[in-house]
Amino acid sequence: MSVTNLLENWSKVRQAHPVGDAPHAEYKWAMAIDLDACSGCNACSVACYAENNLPVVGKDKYGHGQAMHWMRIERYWDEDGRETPNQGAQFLPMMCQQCEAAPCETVCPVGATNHTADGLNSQVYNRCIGSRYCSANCPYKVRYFNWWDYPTTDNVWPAEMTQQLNPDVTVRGKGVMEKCTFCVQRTYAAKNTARNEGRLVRDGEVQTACQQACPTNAISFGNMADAESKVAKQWEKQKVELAEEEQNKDNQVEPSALRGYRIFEELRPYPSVMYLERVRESAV
Amino acid sequence: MIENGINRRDFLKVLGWGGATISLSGCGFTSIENGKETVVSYVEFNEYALPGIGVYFNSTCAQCDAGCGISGRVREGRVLKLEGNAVSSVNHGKMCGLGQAGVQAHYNPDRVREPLLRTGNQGEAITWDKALGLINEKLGGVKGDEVAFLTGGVSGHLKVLLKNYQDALGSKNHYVYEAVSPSVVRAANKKSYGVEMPHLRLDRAKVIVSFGADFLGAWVSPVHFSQQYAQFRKGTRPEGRGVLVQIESKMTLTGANADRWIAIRPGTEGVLAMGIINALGKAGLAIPADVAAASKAYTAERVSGETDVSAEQIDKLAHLLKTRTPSLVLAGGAAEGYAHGSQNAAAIAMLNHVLGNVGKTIEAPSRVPFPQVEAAVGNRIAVQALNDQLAKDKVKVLFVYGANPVHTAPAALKLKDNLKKAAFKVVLANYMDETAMEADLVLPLDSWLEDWGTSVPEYRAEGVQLNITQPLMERLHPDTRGAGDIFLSLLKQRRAEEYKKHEDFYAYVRASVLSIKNALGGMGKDDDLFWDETLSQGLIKLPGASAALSAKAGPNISLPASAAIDDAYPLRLIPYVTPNMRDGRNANQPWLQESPDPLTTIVWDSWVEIHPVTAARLGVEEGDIVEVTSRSGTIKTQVYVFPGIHPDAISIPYGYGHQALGRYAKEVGVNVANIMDQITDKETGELAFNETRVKVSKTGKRVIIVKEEGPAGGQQMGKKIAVRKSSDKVDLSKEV
Amino acid sequence: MYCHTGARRSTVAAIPPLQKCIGCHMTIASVRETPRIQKLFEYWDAKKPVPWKKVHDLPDFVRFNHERHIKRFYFAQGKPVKEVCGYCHGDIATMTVARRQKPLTMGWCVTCHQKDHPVDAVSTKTTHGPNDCWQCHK
Amino acid sequence: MEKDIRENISWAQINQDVLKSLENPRRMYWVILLVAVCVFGVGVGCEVYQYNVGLGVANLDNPHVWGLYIATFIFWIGMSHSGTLLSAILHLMHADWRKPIYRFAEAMTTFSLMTAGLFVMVHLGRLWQFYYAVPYPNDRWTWPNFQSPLLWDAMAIFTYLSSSVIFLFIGMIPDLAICRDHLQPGWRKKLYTVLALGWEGTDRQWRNFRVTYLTVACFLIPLAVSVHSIVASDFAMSQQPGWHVTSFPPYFVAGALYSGCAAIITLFIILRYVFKFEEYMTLPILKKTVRLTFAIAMVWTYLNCIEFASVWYSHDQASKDVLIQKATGPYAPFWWAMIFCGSVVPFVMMFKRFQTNIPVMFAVSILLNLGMWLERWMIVSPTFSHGYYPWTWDHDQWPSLVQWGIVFGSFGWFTLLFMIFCKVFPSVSMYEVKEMVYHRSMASKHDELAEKGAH
Repeated sequence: MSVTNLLENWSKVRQAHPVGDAPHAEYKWAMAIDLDACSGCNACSVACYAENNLPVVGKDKYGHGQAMHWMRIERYWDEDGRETPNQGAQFLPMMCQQCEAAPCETVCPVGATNHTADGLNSQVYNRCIGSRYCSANCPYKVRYFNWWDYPTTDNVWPAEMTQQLNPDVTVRGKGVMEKCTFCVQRTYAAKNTARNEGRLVRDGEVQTACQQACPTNAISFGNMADAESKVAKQWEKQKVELAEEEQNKDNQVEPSALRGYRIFEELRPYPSVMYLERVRESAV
Repeated sequence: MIENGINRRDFLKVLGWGGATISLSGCGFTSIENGKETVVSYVEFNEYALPGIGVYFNSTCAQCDAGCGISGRVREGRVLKLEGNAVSSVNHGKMCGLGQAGVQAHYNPDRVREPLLRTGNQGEAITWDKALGLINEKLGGVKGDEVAFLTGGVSGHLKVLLKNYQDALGSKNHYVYEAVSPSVVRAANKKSYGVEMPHLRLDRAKVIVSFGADFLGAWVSPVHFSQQYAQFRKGTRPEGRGVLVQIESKMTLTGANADRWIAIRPGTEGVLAMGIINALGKAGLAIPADVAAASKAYTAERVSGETDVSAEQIDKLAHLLKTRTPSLVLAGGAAEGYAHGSQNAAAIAMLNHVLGNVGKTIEAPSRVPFPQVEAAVGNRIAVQALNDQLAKDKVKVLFVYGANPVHTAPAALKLKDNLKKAAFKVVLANYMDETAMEADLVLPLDSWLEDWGTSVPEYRAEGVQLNITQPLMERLHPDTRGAGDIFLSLLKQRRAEEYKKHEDFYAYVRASVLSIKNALGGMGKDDDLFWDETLSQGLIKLPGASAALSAKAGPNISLPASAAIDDAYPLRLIPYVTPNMRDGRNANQPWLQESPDPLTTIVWDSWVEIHPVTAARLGVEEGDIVEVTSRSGTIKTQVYVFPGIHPDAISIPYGYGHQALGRYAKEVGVNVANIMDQITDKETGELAFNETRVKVSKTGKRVIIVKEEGPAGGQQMGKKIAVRKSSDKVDLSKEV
Repeated sequence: MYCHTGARRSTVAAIPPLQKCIGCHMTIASVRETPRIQKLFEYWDAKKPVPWKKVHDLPDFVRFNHERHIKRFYFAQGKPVKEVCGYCHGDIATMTVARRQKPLTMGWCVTCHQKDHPVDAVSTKTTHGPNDCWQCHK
Repeated sequence: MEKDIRENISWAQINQDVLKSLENPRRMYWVILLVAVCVFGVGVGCEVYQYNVGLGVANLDNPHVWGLYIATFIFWIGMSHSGTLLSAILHLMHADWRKPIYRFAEAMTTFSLMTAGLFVMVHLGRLWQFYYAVPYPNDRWTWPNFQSPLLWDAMAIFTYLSSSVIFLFIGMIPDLAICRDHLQPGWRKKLYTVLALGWEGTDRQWRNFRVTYLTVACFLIPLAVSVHSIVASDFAMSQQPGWHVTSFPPYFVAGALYSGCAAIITLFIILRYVFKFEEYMTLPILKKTVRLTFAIAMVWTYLNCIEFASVWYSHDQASKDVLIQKATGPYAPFWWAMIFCGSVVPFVMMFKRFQTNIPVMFAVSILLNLGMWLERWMIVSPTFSHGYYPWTWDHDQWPSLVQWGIVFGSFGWFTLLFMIFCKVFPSVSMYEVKEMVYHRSMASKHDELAEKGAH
């Protein structure tokens, strides 16, 4: 019955923007995170727990590396052998980079993770059979697997706690993979309202939970397809090209005075998150 | 958009738990089953709620006392998530993790659900009438000054009501207790600026030198300061990117974000401040003669000897401060927590005067037009005073609200025992916390997402604002009540006539706000309209003239010579107030337990931070369980070897180690208050947080620390992950 | 659409408040005394919400957006309500007790999302529903 | 050199000996069977527990998401190759010494494939949704992702399994006929009657039989190679350091043949004893097998070096780190154990005196298998605990007892199937042994004639 469907839609399922032939039509969600503003306060992470029904796994399971934080704050020290860290620490919020050519997508045996038309890396919980190949192939290790049955046997949301669960986000049972979605439920709602008014989503109209919480506005999120959006401007100003695996500015003789970079660009996943290098005063 | 409380309560009617309970079956079944699940609908019309669409209501966060405005997403009558209220001048729509976890205070499974009366060791559930009657009866024949009130920081109309009730009882003993309040700095500020809490302009400063003020983490109003900090860091602002220098013995979150973090020997902050003044003088900055005289003794050699900060570092600092003005110098917890804390703070304040920051980056706060609603700020001396009274058997009836001294006050006070001397203890509580466990009568409170109220934050961000607290959802448990309602009904026992016109606290608040409508800028507005606007805003901005700063620098500063090494207890204990736990009142919110401490990335436990050098000397490694012993006691916890601390000091996070409170907090970590010595600041009599001296000994046990950081630690292993540039190699001017 | 006002404004059509049911049934004498309606009034008198059985129930990881479909087929293409709603819900009007007439399975949804529909009544432009998983899976 | 087999065994004798194995093996047989059942029981218990509670009980974590299951899966796939090697490849090469032992080797292929298949299931987080991975027209209009090596895997294994079953069956037909004719009436006789497909041994039947057998054999060889290359591509096609190695497919195939042959030696020795096959599974044949194994061992060692070298001289620092960590990190003991068992132990097989020394060879073959199992583990785990992203390098996750239990149980399952097979079907191919004897006798006769002619 549907072999035709398969053949027709294969390209749709397996599109890899922008390296593939399919360009972004209306939306391309992307982020820019300013590490100089980020204070590592963890507000984004907690906000994510609140928005996306993330389970609290408790001490033992956390110790076993089974924590489910879609957004994790990493803390790095200088590695130049100074005896006290007199330049402070270095914080980095890491979540799914929504790669354009995502290593996780191609390997999923059931196609539970795909590329959406607006450039997100979708994860369909009910399609997932838990082979965990996606996580195995993710360079950033930002995919989190439900090792236990958190909602039921683990009773992560006892008594009234269930009432806090966000109805727009599925509560994941055991055995499925999950990860940051760029708060797809929010973009979905925003696109819905926009369509009612026969327009595209305006810049700043939709915020991800982490972005909305961030006390230092370190995170900006928006539609790259809209050249006027803040994110698009930031990427443009920082001379970071979404479709490049090596940025032009990095090939210059003298090092670039711009701060924008993407993590593991050289592996060619074409991540949709640009980080801005942290700055440290040279005068003190 | 909202008519009045009565309708609102209806409106808040929860539309079927359906959504949540069903979604628990999240993944797995794919079939479509007829009539397996049920759905309920509102009984009566309400034009506001449209199932499937979230509505936002504004209120005020009560997770800490900063008073951020929140905007809660309500769907099908359930509050799902809190966002910042963009209108609020405190947080401008932003929020911290602590605030985010507020919903878990509301939905917490361990809340007290009905009034409990102590019978033996059990709490027996009783009705409200019985409970209130009992209080009335116990108060009979008790003199006014035998009744005492211990509360956390209170403000707004609750404070008014409380005051009236105290008057009605003829009690003068209102102890306002905040375990982690910056009370010494308040006093010092009062002296040198004429106000306790000046309005700080981090966003205007070119350089911020902070003596252990963790303004990004847990100090005064973190979300507000974080936003100013974001401005301060912007290369595009006229002053250019600001420089942050953090001087402290234990690295705080703010320290971790500093351009230069300076590890100073504990307690010598004042000395360094004087040293910098001296250096500034040498660098050719005009300094008032008396100040110059006072600072003359603090030569680079002496200072660097005492403080452990290199001479050229001091010069660099002086040079920076001299060349880049305006700057801002802050005195925080680390500086004030000593027997000579006031002196430290004064010295630091003097630095501001010398640099001429007063009036530039240190502004006068606006005055609150209605002093009766102004925040009654807490301090630590309160609990000491109360403790003395209790010890002297001066207290017969004790009311406790919004404070948990049994957990937060140093065990050295023996407060727990002294409490037993009070005949009748009433505790208004959300959880059965340590203090509630001692109570004779426990009155269950509404969560702050169910309650009415007003408040005025102590730190006035931009002008004064009267924050409104309003229910975002109908009561979870029918038998809880708001603190306001309780005190109102208690007042009615005394002054029935005066208060019978107020049906409940909501009515009281509404009436009192409307009574000053004109002063609140509601001139000529219809009452209901004005009230609805107020509610939908979630706050009222008050017109307030700003107080005056008295710019006088008191040069008479007596800093002790650096304390002699104590051989029995060689190390300094620095209790660390973490951004998540603060004084530990929110410890039962699992999100906070599971969100790692930013610096150590440890979860679900407390730890002791030890500098690698010290650790090597003691022969301990990460994960060793050690005994930390002070003159007041001993606790056991796990070692985390941490470079961001002065070798003379160790640090243990505050607010852990609950013995009650609930399933997520009980027995998690250890309570550092158990070993804090009761040493106080000489001037203010405040508990000196960092004075405790300790020794560390191995127990031989070792655990694997549960933390976010992996075995690679803070290493990037040569990978380009978190990258840093030096400011002279980057061009920030053109950024978006 | 008089009862399920959510349908055109929200993802969920929503069960009307009991008050609304009563509003009409007060006046419909013919069925006023039938046991079911009696029950309705019992709930109303007790001011208790009715635990309606979900007849058209999708799995919880699926999002069906009523608003979009109504907006398109009713408002844009001007199809009759009977048809627009009926396509998934069958001819409710003829049922005393609602029954599920359509399978409401994924395959069934997809059959439509494969088809080309005219965008609105006037234009000749056609397009079919989105094929992207996240349109329906959440 | 001494003979692979006596030329003067009478054909009746052969029938009798082999058929005896269906009747009364030594007591040891039952012991083994019992042990196997118990071990398998343990595995089943663990799996039931894991199925109900969730994969967490295996003590895997993020990002260390794969563990012993995948490793053991590869191990069993590897095992399956030797059967094909002996029956198909050597068949085409007319190496007739294989004749007495290829039957059980084939059986081994089939059963180890079945075991491997189980691990694919055990590994899944949501076993109950397994059918999502099966490409069949369904009402959801969805298909599996044909880009995923994991899917190729599933398909390859299934094809290989089905064809090797066919191969095994076809090869047995004449023997089944013999059983049919020689056994007393009973359920077995019925079974053989059905399976023998009315084999009469007519010329025509023999001709068709030969052709079919040859065809399937030819079909099977590329299949065997492809299967393990595809398993290899699970890793080689991924992006992870330590996996993304071009030489993996041949490396895996070599490893497969290696572990397969080792396993054959083990089983050879067991069967020889249990079913009293001393006459047929003779020491010279063992010697040949051992030599073959030694050759493959060397090939594997070579490919191992190739892999290290290609990593070492590549510019991929991450892969280098993984290699270094294998040799020095928490996995070092196992890694060196693998090197020892895989590349050092086989040198024992160089010495004539050991080549036919049953106890020694038994021990050696066990060690080789252990080494090969470790190899698979060392391919899977270290990459996870030392991947691209340092922050997520995990504390080396020691597999939980559940994980070990299931691995353990799989051996029980395999032995169970295998032992039952050997009891129900002739585990030595009678007709081929007869051919062998016949050819050998002809040959010797021919020599005599030649001598005569000289005079």
